[in-house]
Amino acid sequence: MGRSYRIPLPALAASAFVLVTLAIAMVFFVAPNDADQGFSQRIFYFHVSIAITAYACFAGGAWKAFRHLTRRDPRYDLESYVAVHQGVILGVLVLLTGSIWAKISWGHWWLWSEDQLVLFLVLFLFYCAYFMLRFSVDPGPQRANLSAVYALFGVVLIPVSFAAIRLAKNLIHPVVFTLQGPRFGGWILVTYCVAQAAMLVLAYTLYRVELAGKLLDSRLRELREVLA
Amino acid sequence: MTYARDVVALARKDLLLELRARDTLPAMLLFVVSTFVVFHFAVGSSPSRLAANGLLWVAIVFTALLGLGRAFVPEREQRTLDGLVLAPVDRSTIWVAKSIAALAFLGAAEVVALPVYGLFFHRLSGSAVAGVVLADVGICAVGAFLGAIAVATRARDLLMPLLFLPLAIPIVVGGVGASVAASPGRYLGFLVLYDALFSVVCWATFEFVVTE
Amino acid sequence: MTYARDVVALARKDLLLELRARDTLPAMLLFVVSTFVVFHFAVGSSPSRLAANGLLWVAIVFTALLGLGRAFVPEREQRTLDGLVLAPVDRSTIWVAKSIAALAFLGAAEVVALPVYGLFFHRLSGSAVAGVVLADVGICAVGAFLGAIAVATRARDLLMPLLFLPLAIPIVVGGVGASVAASPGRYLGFLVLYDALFSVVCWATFEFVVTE
Amino acid sequence: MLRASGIGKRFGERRVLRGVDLDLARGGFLVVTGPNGSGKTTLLRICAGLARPTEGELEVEVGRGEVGYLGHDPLVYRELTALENLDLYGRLYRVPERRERVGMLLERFGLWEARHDRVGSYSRGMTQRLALCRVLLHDPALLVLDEPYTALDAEGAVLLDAQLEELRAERALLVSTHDPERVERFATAHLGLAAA
Amino acid sequence: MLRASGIGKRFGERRVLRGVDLDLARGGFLVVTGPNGSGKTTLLRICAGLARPTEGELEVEVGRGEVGYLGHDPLVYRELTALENLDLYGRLYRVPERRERVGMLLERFGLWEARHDRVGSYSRGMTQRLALCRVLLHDPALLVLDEPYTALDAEGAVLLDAQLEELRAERALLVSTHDPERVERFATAHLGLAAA
Ligand code: HEM
Ligand SMILES: Nc1ncnc2c1ncn2[C@@H]1O[C@H](COP(=O)(O)OP(=O)(O)OP(=O)(O)O)[C@@H](O)[C@H]1O
Ligand SMILES: Nc1ncnc2c1ncn2[C@@H]1O[C@H](COP(=O)(O)OP(=O)(O)OP(=O)(O)O)[C@@H](O)[C@H]1O
Ligand SMILES: [Mg+2]
Ligand SMILES: [Mg+2]
Repeated sequence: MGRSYRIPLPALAASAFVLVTLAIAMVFFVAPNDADQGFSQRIFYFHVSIAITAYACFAGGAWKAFRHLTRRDPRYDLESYVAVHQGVILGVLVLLTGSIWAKISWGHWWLWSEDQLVLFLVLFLFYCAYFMLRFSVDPGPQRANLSAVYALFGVVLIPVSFAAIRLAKNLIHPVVFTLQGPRFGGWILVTYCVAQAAMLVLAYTLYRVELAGKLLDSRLRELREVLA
Repeated sequence: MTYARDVVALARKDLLLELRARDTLPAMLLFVVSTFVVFHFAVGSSPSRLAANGLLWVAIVFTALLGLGRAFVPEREQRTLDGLVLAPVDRSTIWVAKSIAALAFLGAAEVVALPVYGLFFHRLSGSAVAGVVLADVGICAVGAFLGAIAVATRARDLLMPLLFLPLAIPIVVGGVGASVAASPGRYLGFLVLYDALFSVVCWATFEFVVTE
Repeated sequence: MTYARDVVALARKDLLLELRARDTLPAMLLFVVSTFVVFHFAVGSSPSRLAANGLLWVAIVFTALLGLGRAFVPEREQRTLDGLVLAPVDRSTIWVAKSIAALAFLGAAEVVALPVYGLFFHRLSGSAVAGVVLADVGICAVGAFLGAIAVATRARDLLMPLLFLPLAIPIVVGGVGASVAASPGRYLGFLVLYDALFSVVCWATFEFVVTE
Repeated sequence: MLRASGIGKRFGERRVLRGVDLDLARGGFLVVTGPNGSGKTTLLRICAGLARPTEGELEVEVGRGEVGYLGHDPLVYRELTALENLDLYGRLYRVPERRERVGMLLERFGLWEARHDRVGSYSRGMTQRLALCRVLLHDPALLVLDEPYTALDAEGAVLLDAQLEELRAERALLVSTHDPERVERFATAHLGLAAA
Repeated sequence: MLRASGIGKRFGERRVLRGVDLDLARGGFLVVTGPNGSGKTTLLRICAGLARPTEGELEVEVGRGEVGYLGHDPLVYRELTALENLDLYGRLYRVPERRERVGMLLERFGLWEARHDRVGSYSRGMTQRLALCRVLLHDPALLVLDEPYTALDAEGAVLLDAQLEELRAERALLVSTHDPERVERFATAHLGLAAA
């Protein structure tokens, strides 16, 4: 079942470590201070890259869910679950970093008037419901199917929610990636790219670690059963 | 054609069941009416147009939710889902039929509720009504699907709102827009898109909800 | 004393059934937050004090209906009401226990919801909270009674839909009054009266609901 | 213990039982037979106090807490475990040594290993065994058993035989069945109901 | 018609079936026996396509519409009448001469008089008869019957015997039971499951 093109875990862990160190170094020593937000703006590099990584996790979870539905292999169910799990953890971090930043630059921990923020909260709630769903079904093929289907709904909901927000059009939340391309350049962009890469690799590493642990668990269980 | 005939057979059964047991519609009616009474009492007869409209959408979403949570209860109580799943029909017909039945109940509740709303608050524009109709379709399509999911879990009724509400937010945004915006066209278009998109997803994946 | 012990045994069972899902409390929290998010998208971020109050009551009524709708579901699905009726306990304990369980469910939701409400909208006055508590008692007492009627098949067809509306609306009106009126005393008094009256009626007649 | 005369029951227009007489004393074992839909369950529910006859007199000499009724439905909660179900009934019936008795019955009917499983995951025979535990839990003086052998395997049937053997001397039993041979050796009286 | 090799099923941690092989051809009649909780129902649900084995291969040669499954639950709606239930299934299975066939089956199983009654008011045996009607309605090629004699009176059992006699030549049957003698004369093969 093991797929040979997988990057070995130690190499992955090493590159994650290097990238994260590099990103932290660049955020604090290379990136320039923001003109009107000062030092605190540096949280941006984490905030945004974590948010994008969270979306990547949700998308990955949905992709694995799709594979599960076409192949009906419990392994994909596990992978999908682990990916969504990572996404939710990162989602908490987005809410936290965003709140800290909001407190510093707007003076409030949370603004209901920001549909963009509320939208993220909605998606976060959606994936919390995913967990509730999983926990209230006995393990087995049915649980795998229900989770997979709901994870698929997630990737449809994300763009639909974005469209809804664009419609409602109430955007003080900074929009960096506009149709005209990124609004910033130079070291900011480079630092951001490194931070983003670091987050993605770190998340993938953690995903692989958790997966390996879970697989080990189920192998042990099988082994115990064979022995019994 | 046989697809349509299967859907009709199943939807007929759902309507018959409600006619016999009368579980769903009374609860929905009670809720809508008390929502309006509460609001009428709380804010008097002339709340801002915006607030009143928002209330209408809250009422619609939660009324639907109340009904949708019970959509698959007969199948669960008598475990007849097995019987339907065994039949040589496309499994998605089960979802289509449930959505239609749910739409019928929600429609019935709204036939009462919308005039009452007009009476208590203010008349609804044509585009608002169009928004309600389009929203109903999306709500019932997604809701019936999630009802099938929720009923297979241990937490059931408790889970249903959690599964449903995040997915209902775009509908609320579109519906509110359609009823208050100056140019409702965009919002109605958005609702059509929502309905189409989620109906396709539900239709394509329902099979997995009811089979192992 | 044995009466109290029987009630405890039965209520324990109802709570166990409730908690079988394990994560009831986090689910409540999610539910409450989801509800507020829907409100946010429906009425905007800063509704008037009165409108916010109205929304609170809409949420309470919805949660109560949700909880009460499921109150007798286990008894109905597994027809275990027969088992309880056969036991040598005063039959009214069944109603008392169900009311308590429903109250616990609703109370748990409110323990989460009221502070969150205070956080998002504005603080609730003491009399508003008193109104909520008194309304809860009435809603659960009457709701559990009507739920039992719905399960005991004979009366099912007509009574339920007919009774529920007229019985529930006064509580809601009283509760809303207690939270928005200038002098809430009258409303609170009304709620106390309502609770007392209907509790006595339910307590005295429950036996006839569950036995032939 | 139980005396009925001229009992009749109708559901709306439909008359299900007509003029049934029975007399069951301590040590009695009355077997009720009859084709499907002849009213066995209806009669047993009346005797157990779950339904009321529309005609005739019924006299039950024992209190509500001393009747044990096994019906077609197991009367247990599917979402609870066997232990939780029996514990609930033990409390309601104020069974002395409740926990010990629950353990003893679970063991006797072969459910001890499964005591912490949701009843909803039980097989049909296991559910029937649990229902039997529920009936015997409070050591009732009058047992009303509606087709008690249903769903039991050979071993379970032998277990039930042993139970009935043990009970019949000191209790009164009212048992319906489609297989009267099975309980022939216990029976002290027969009642055959005619098709409606 | 039906071929299975090395079938296993587990529910979470609990393993219920292990390495079950079976081979059932047209004209075959396989009797499955085993104590309560040994996995008969689980196996039959897998063969009927209601559950998926966690291990092993299953090959069913007939389409979904040609399988008839009788489970522990009757799979009919309690709030509908017998007629409405059978009519629904008749439509879903696209039974030719649906109304006539429904009438014929109701009459054959002695439910004609009760056809307009809510199934919820039926006696247990009548519900089982209705479930049998449901299974036979579309004249399936593969019949999977889980304890089909349950709740039937003597006359009902004879009716079912006659049905099985009639069916076995041209169909394949998979029948679980706790009373293998009853179906001994039809059986072409046996499968005994061991207690879990
Ligand atoms: C609790 C509060 C916040 C939450 C939940 C939040 C959430 C998010 C999310 C999910 C994204 C990525 C999705 C996207 O590209 O739109 C994002 C991007 C971003 N956030 Fe926040 N945010 C919060 C507060 C803030 C604050 C206070 C600021 C700055 C004043 C900020 C600045 C940005 C920027 C610049 C981006 C990149 C925008 C883009 O790529 O379009 N955020 N935020
Ligand atoms: N609640 C009810 N409403 C209407 N009719 C009923 C009701 N309960 C039972 N009946 C009818 O009463 C008759 C007798 O039912 P009962 O369950 O007593 O039969 P039974 O002898 O136990 O049959 P079985 O052997 O099938 O269990 C049946 O015709 C049934 O339809
Ligand atoms: N959904 C489930 N979850 C967990 N365990 C289950 C589930 N379904 C069945 N089991 C377990 O599988 C075992 C076999 O059950 P099954 O119903 O197949 O037995 P059976 O042979 O049909 O017994 P019976 O003769 O009592 O009908 C039982 O121990 C049961 O507890
Ligand atoms: Mg009977
Ligand atoms: Mg079985």
